[in-house]
Amino acid sequence: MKGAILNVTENIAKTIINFLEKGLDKKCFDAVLIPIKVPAGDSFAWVLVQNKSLLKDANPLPPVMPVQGAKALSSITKMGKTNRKIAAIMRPCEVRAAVELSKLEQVNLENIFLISIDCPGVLPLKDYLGRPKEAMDKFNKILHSAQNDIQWGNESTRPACQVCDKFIGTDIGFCQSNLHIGILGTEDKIIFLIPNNESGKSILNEMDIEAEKSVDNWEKKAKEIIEVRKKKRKEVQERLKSEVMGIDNLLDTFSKCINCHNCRSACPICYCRQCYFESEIMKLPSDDYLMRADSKGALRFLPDTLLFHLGRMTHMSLSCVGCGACEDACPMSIDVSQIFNFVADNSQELFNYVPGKSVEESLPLKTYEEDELHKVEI
Amino acid sequence: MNEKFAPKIVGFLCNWCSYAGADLAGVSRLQMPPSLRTIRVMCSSRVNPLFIIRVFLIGADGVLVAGCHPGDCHYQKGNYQARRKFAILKNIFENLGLESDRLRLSWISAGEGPGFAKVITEFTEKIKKLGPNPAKEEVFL
Amino acid sequence: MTKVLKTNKSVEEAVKELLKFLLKSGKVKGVFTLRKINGNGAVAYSLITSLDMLKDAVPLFPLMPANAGKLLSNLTLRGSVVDPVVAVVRPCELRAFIELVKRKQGSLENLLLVSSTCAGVYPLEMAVNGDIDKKLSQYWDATKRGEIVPDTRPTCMGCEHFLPYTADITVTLIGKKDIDNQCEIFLNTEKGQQFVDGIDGEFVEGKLESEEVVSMRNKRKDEKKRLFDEIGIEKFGLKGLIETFGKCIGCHGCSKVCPICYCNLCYSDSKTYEHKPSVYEMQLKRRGGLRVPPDTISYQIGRLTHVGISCVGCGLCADVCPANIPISTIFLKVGDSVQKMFDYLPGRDVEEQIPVTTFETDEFVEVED
Amino acid sequence: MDNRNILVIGAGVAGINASLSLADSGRKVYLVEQTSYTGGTVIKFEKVFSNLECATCMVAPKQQELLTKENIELFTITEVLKVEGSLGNFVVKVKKRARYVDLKACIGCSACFEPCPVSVKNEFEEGLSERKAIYIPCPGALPNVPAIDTENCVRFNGKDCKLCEEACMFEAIDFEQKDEEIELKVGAIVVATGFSSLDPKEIPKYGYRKFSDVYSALEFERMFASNGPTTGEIKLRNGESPKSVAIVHCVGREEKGYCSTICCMNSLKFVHYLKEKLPDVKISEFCSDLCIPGKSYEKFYEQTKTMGVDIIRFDDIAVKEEEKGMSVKYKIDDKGGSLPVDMVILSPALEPRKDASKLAKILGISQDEHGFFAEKHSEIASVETSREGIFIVGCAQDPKDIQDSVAQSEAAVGKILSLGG
Amino acid sequence: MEEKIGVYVCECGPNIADNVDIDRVMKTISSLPDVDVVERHKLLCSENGKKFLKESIQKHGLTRIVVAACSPKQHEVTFMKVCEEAGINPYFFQLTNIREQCAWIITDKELATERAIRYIRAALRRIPFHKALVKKEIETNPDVLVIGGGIAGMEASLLLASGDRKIHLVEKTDVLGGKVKELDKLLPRMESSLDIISQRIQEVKQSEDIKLYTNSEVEEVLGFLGNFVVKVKTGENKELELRVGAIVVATGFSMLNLKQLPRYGYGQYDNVYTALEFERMNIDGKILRKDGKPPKSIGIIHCVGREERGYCSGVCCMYCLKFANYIKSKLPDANVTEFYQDLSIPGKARQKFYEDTKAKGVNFIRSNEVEVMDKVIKYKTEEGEEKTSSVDMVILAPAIEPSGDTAKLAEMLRISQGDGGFFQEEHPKLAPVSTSMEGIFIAGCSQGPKNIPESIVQAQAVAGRILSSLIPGKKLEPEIKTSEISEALCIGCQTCLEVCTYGAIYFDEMKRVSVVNEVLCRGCGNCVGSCPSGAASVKHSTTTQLHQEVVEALR
Repeated sequence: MKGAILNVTENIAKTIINFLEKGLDKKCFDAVLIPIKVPAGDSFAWVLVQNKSLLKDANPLPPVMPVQGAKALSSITKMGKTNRKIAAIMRPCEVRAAVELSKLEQVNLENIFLISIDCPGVLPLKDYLGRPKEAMDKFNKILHSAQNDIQWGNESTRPACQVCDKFIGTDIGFCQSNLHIGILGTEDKIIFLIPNNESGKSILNEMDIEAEKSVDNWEKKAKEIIEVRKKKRKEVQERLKSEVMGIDNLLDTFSKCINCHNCRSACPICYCRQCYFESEIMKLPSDDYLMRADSKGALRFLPDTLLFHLGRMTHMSLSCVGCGACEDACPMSIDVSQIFNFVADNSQELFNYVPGKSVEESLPLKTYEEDELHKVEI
Repeated sequence: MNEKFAPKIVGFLCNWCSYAGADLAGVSRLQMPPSLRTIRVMCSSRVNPLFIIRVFLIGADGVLVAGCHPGDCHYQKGNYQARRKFAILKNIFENLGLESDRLRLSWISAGEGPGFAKVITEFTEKIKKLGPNPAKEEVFL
Repeated sequence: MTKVLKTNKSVEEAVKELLKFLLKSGKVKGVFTLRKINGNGAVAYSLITSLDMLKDAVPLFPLMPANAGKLLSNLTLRGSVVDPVVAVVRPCELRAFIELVKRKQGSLENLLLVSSTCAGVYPLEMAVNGDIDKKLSQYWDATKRGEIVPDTRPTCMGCEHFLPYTADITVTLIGKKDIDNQCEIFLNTEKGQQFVDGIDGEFVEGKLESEEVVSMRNKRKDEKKRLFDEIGIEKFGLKGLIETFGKCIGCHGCSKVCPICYCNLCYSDSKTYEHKPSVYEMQLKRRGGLRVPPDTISYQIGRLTHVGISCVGCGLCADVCPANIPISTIFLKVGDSVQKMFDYLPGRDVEEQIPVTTFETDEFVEVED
Repeated sequence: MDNRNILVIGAGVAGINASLSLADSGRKVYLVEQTSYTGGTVIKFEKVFSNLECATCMVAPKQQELLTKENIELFTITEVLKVEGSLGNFVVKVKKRARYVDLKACIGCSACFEPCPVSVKNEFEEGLSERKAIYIPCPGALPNVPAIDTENCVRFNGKDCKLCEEACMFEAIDFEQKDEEIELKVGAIVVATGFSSLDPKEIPKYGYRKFSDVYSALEFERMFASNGPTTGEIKLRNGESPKSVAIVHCVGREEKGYCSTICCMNSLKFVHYLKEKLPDVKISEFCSDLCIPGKSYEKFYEQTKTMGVDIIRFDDIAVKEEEKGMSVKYKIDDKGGSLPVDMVILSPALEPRKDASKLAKILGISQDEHGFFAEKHSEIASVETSREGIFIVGCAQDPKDIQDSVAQSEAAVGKILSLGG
Repeated sequence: MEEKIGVYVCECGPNIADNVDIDRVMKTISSLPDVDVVERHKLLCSENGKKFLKESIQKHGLTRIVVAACSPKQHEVTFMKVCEEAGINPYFFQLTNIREQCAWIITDKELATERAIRYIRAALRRIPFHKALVKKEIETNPDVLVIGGGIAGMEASLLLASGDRKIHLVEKTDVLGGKVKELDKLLPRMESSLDIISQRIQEVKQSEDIKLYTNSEVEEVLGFLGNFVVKVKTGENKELELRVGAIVVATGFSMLNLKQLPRYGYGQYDNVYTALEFERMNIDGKILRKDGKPPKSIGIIHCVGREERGYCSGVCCMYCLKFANYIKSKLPDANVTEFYQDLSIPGKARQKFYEDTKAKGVNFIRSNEVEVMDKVIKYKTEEGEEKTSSVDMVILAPAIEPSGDTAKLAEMLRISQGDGGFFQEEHPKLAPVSTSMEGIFIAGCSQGPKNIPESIVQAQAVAGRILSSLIPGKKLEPEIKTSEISEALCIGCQTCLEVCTYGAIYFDEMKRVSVVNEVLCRGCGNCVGSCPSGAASVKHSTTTQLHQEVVEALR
C-alpha cells in the first residue's frame, strides 16, 4: 500500500485543515463538510463550508459525535446529487454509514469526496457536555497515545468505540473512503494520506502531492490495534450473551426505556421519515390494551417497548455500522449500541456482509442466492 | 443607517384585496422602493406561522402579511384567524428577543393603491433602520 | 368546602388502599399508575387489572418516565375505555391530557382521575442507577415541611400549578405534617364521591386551597421567576438562540416526549422540509457555510408556535434532551406569555376552547399597521 | 319562452348581478350601460355600511367576472332607443356610441391621457378633480379602457389634434369608429338603471354652492375615496382639515314627499370616515326620524354613537352665513339652536334618473307619482311591471340599500327563469 | 420525464419595455440551466400574441410555461386558455407580474430589470413543482326542499315549481300561510290580505310539482350542494328520506313574548293587546273593550322590546299606522295616539300613508321609557319630562325575533346565526339569501325582520339563485384549486374543521383523518395555515411551491 506524507504543522488537526484549504483553493472541491465548534463552544456541529475563514473553528477529529456524519450528508443529498464537489471528512463508521445510505437511496455520493481518518473513538456526549475543557484534554491524550498504546482508545471512550475494529478507513477496516488519513505510528510528526481509489489518487495529483511513499509503519500499527480490538470485541460480546440476551434480560435492560425513540432518531441507518412504531398502526383501541393487561394482570404503558427495539433491529441490524450514536442519545443510558452491535455482527455474518464496505456490494435483503441459509429450513 | 443596504421584503398578499391594491398602485404609477418580493396567496389565513419563521431564517429582511380589512375577508373570517396566528408569532419573537419589527401585518383593500405604496415605503424605511437580517449570514441555523 | 376521605394510614398505603378498593369492588376494570417492573427498580406507568399486580404499584413515586397525559391519550385515542379505569397522574400530566382531549386526541369518558398536590419529580438520569430510592426520605421530609424538594427538576421547582384542576380525587401531600400515618383524600366531584362510596374511613369537610398550598405556590413562583431571570430568553436574539440550541443533535426527542406534540410525523420532519441540493447550494453561497442537518432553529421556534399555547411545563423535553438544553424553561416562559394573551390556562377546563381556532373581531389591533 | 336571450339595462351592482346569474343559467345576456364603465354608483363608495366593507374589494371580482364571462355581451356608452314586441320576443334597438378606443387593442396603460390638451371637470369625481377628453373615470375602473368624450375633444370640435393617437403604442385609438344602431332580439328585459341624487342647489336653504364647504354625500364619498381626487384626504377648499362638521339628513325629503331609506345609515357611515382620518373632529348629525330598520343597522348606530357624535333632531334646518364662516340653524318643535361649523355634508334624497320618464316611454312601462318605475303590485309583485316580460330592480324601482337591490336582481332572475324556455 | 420549460416575456408595448431592459432579461434567463425556450413579444395578450404563444408552445413541445407580463388579475385566464388550446394543462403555467408590480412602480430601470429577472426566476423555480389540475364535475339533484309554508316559503315553492322543479314543502303546523294569514289588510293599499294568501295556498295545493308535508319537521340533513339527504318526520309520524339538491329555509319569525317585559302591563291589566290579537279583533269586526263597550281612547305603542333586542323590527311603524286606520274607519270618534321613538317608514310609498293617517286626526307622540299602568300610559318626552295619557285600550307592537327552532335548524344545517339570532347570510350585501353552506338558502324573516314585499322578493331571489345554479342535467363544476389533506400526515385534531367557514371538511371516524369535500371547498387555505402537522395544503399554492418562490426571491 502506498500513500502521501504530510509534515505536521502545529498539530494534526491544523495539518488536515491546511490540506483541505489547499483543496478548496485548487478547486479540487467547492465545499467541505466538517465538524465545527458551535458558537457557544460547548459542542460540535456539521457544517458545509465554502468560506475558508470558517475552518478556523473546524476540527476533523472532534472528541464527540453529536450527529452521525452520514445523517448530515444524507440531509443535503437525499433529494438528488449536488452540483458542487463536496469533500466530507468523517470517521470510518460515518463513511460506512454513508455508503449504506447510498445503497438505500438516502445519500447521493455523486460529487462527494469521502475522506476518512484513523479514529480513536469518541467520548460519551454526556461526559463532554458541561465539561468541554477537561473532556478535550482527555481526548487529546487518547489521540497522542496512538503512538505507543496498544489499548488505543481507552476506558473513557464510548463502549461502542472501545470494541470497534473498523476504525480504519481503508480495506483493512472494511471501509471505502476515497482518501484515508493515517495518524497511527507517526509520532505526531507526520500524517499519511492514503488514496483508496482513483479519485483519491487524482485529487492528490491535482494538489501535486506525491503519493508513492510507503505507509507500512502505519499499516503495521493499525493492524496490531485492530487485532486487539477484535479480541476485546469477542470478550465483550461473550459477556453480553450471558448478561443481556434472553427475553428476561432483554426486558430487564429495556425496562428503563421511556419510548423517546432518541436511539432511532440518532441512528444513521434508521432513515424513515416516520418510524413504523410511531405510526397510526401502533395505536390500538382501548379495549385491546385492557385485554392485554387482563391476560397478564398488568400491562406496561406504553406497551411494546421491546417490540420496538427488536423491530428496529430487524430493520437496521444488517446495515448497523456500530457507531454508537443510539447509546449517546439515550436519556436512560441503556446499552443500546452494544446490544445492537452484537446482534448486528451475527446477522451480518449470516451473509458475510460488512455494511459500508463497498457501494458495489448490494444489500442482502435486496438479493438472494438460490443455495443459501439452509440451516433455517426444516 | 447603511445607505447601500437594499432590504428584501417578502410580501404575502391576499388575492382579493391586497394584491388588487398592489396592482392599483401600479396602475396609478405610484413609485415605491424595489424591496418587495410579492407572493400571491388566496387568503392571508393561508400563511402558516411556521412558514413565516422559515422565510425569516432564510434571510428575509422583512416579512409582510397583507389581507383584506377586518370584516372584508373574501372568505368571511380568514383575516381574523390570520391576525391571531400572527399575534402569537409576534409574541414568541418578542419573548426570544428576535426582531419582531421585521414581521408586519397590514390590511390593504383593493382601492388602496396609495395605501399599499405607503405600507411598502414605511416598512422598507423601518427595515433600513433595523439593518440587514442577521439570519442571512448565520451559519449555525 | 370539599368532601374529604380521611384515613389513618400513610399516604402511600392509603392511595394503594383506595386503588385496591376500586379494583376489588369492581368499580373499575383497571388501574393506571406507576409501578415497579422487572424487579430491577425500574418504574414505569402500567395498566393494572389484577389485585396481585397492584402490590408493585408506586402511585406517588417521584419520577415521570413519560407524560401520563400522552399515555392516556394513547389509551383512549380510538374510543373511550369501555369499563371504568382509574388513573393516578400528576397535575401537569392531567392538564396535558385535558389539552389533548380538546384536540380530539383522547376521551375523558369512564376515566376516574386521581391526582395529588405535586411535590415534583426527580430528573430521569437519577432513575438510571436507581438513585431515587436513596432520596425518598429526603423527598417526603421536604414535602411534609411544605418546602421545595431539592434536586427535583428545575421545572418542578418552579411549577405553580401543582394543585390539580380537573381531578375527581386529589390526594394532599404538600405541607401535610403527618402523611406517614394520616391521609386526606379530597373528593372534588360527584364522580369521585360515587366511586369511593362504600370505602371505610371517615368523611369530613376540607379546603384544598390551604395555607401550605398558598405558601408553596409563592415559593414556586419566586423560584420560577428566578429560573426565568437566570435564562433571560428575552435577551436571546438570534445569537442567543444559536448559542442555546447550537448543541442540539436534532433527535427531536423533545417533541417525541412532549404531550402537546401529538402529530404522528412532525411537520419539520416531513418532506416539506427536504430540498434539492440546489436550495442548500444557494444558501451556502450566501452564508459561506451551512450547518447540516439544517433548520435547527426554525424547528425550535416552529415547535414553540405549536406547543406554546398549550405547554403545561411538564419538563420532560429538557429531561430527555441528550444535549442538556434547558428547553422546558424556554418553552414554559414563552408558553406563559402566549397563554396570557388570551388569559388561557392549558388544562384548566376541558370546556375552555383553544384560542387558535377562535377569534374576536376586535382583538390584537395593535399587531396591525 | 321563444327567445331565451335577456337584455339587462344598467351595469350597476344590480344589473351586473342579474347578468351573471342569468349567464350562469346558460342564457345569453346583453348588458347595456349608458356610461363607459361598469359598477354604477357603488364603486364611488370607499366603504359600504354597515360592515364598512371596501366597496371595490366587494364589487371588483364581479366586474372582472363580467368581462370574462362567455355569454355576456357588454355594450358601454349605449342607450336603448326602441322596444317592440312582447314577452318572449322583444325586439330592442340600441344606440352604441363610439368609444373611439378599441376595447381589444387597448391595454389600459393610460399613456394617452397625458398629451391630451383638454381638461374638464370629472363628473365621476363629482367635479372635485379634472379629467382629459380621453379618460377613464378613476383608476381601477373596469373595463380599464378610456373613452373619448366628443363634446370636449378638440378634434371633434374642428381642430386636427391626434396627440392621443400618437401617444398610443397599440393603435387602439380609432377616430373612424362610428356610432351604431344595433337590433337585439330578447325574451325579457331587466331594468336596473339606478337612481340619481337630488341636486341640493334646488333647495337654497342648505347653502349648497353658496358656501364652498357644503358638500353633497357623493362629493364627500369621493373626497374620502383612496382612489379619489384627494386620495382620501378630507380637506376644506382652503386646504385645511375641518374641525367641526355637520351632517344633515333628509335633504329634500319634505319636498320629495318620501324617505329615501339609505341616507340615515350612509350619514352615520360618514362619522366613521371622519373619525378615521380626523380623530378630534367635532361631528353633529342632524336628523329628523332615524330610519335604521333591520337586524344589523341599530347595532351600527349604537356603535357610531360611542365614537363621539352629537345626534341633533330637527323639524326645520338651514345653513346660514356667519361673520366668519357658516353655521347650521335648526328648529325642533319651536325650540332650536345654531351651530357654527366649517364643513357641512348634505344627504340628499334619492330620486329617479333624469331620463327615467323617457326610458319609461320607450319601454312602455308606467311610473309612480315620484317618477320611479311603477311595479305591478307594491306588495306581491315588486319586480314586475305593467308590461309582461319587463322587470325593474334596484333603486330604479324604489330607494333601497345594496342588499335589497341585489335581492331584487336575483328575484327578477327567478321570475325570468321560472318562465321556462 | 424531462420537463421542457419555456419563458415568454411580454413587452406590453412600451409599458414594460420602457422600464425593463428586455434584452438583459432575455440574456440572463436564456443563460439559466433547464430553460429550453425564451421568447419575447410586443404584446402577448393581443390576438397575434396569443397565436404566437400557442404556436411556439407546440413547435417546441413545451411542458411548462412561464409568462412574464401583467397582473394575473388581468390575463391569467387569457393565457391559461392559450395553454389549453396548445394542448398542455393550464396549471403547468405561471404568470409573473413584471408590469404593475415592477415596471410601473420602479423608476430606476436597472433595479426594475433586476426585479423582473428575479420574479421570472422565482416563477421558474416553482413551475417544476406544479401539478396538472383538471375540472371536476359532479352529478346533482335539481329537486328542492323548502322549510316553512309561510308567504316566503310558498312564493319560493311556486316559482321553483313553474321553473319545473320538484319541491318538497315541509310545514311545521297543519296549515299554510304563516303569519300573513293572521292579517286583515295589506299595506299600503289596504287590500284584503286573506284574498292574496288564500289564492297562493290554492296554487300550492294544486301544483303537482309541490309535495306538501304539513305537521312535519326536518330531523336530519346530510350531504352538500346538489346532493342533500334529508330526514323528515311527517304528520303521520312516518320517517321519510328525501334527496334534494338545495334547501330553502323560510321559517319566518315569532313575536317577542311580552311576559318578558312587565312594564307594558300585558296580561296584567285589561284591554292591553298585542298587534296580532288586535288584527284578530279587527278581522272579527269587534274592536271592543273587555266590558264589551267600544274603546274611546286608544294608545298604540311602537318599539316594544326594541331596546332589549337591539334592533328596529322595521315593520311595526307601518302596521301601527294601519291599526290607526282600522280604528278610524270603525270608530271615527275614537281618540288614537301613536307612541313612537323614530318613525321608520322608508321608501317611496310609505310617507304618504303616514301623512294620510295623520290627516285622519291620529296623534303622534315621540316618547321614550313608555310604561303601561291601569288605563294610563306613562312616558318621557324628548326633553325628558314625564307625562301620562289616559287610555282605555292599549295595542303593543312587539319586536320580531327569530322563530323558536332557529338554533336547532342552524346546527342541523351547519349554518350560523348572525345579528339578533337570525340566520346569517353569506354576504350582507352581495349574497343576502345564500349562506356559507353552498346549496342552503334563507328567505323572509328567518334572515331578518322585514315586510311582506321584501320577504317575497327574497323568496323570488332564492328561486333565482337555485334556478340559475342548479340546472337539471347540468353538472356542477366546483372550485379546482381546493385544499387537500394528506391521510398519512393528518393526526385528526380537527383544527381544520373548526376554522373552515364552509363546512368543507369532515372527519372520517374510521380512518381518524380529516377529509376535504371538494364540492364545498373554496380554496382559501385557512386550514393550511392552521394545520400543525402540515397535512393540509392548497392545490396550486402548496407550501413547496411558495417556498421555492421565496428561496429565489431571497437569492
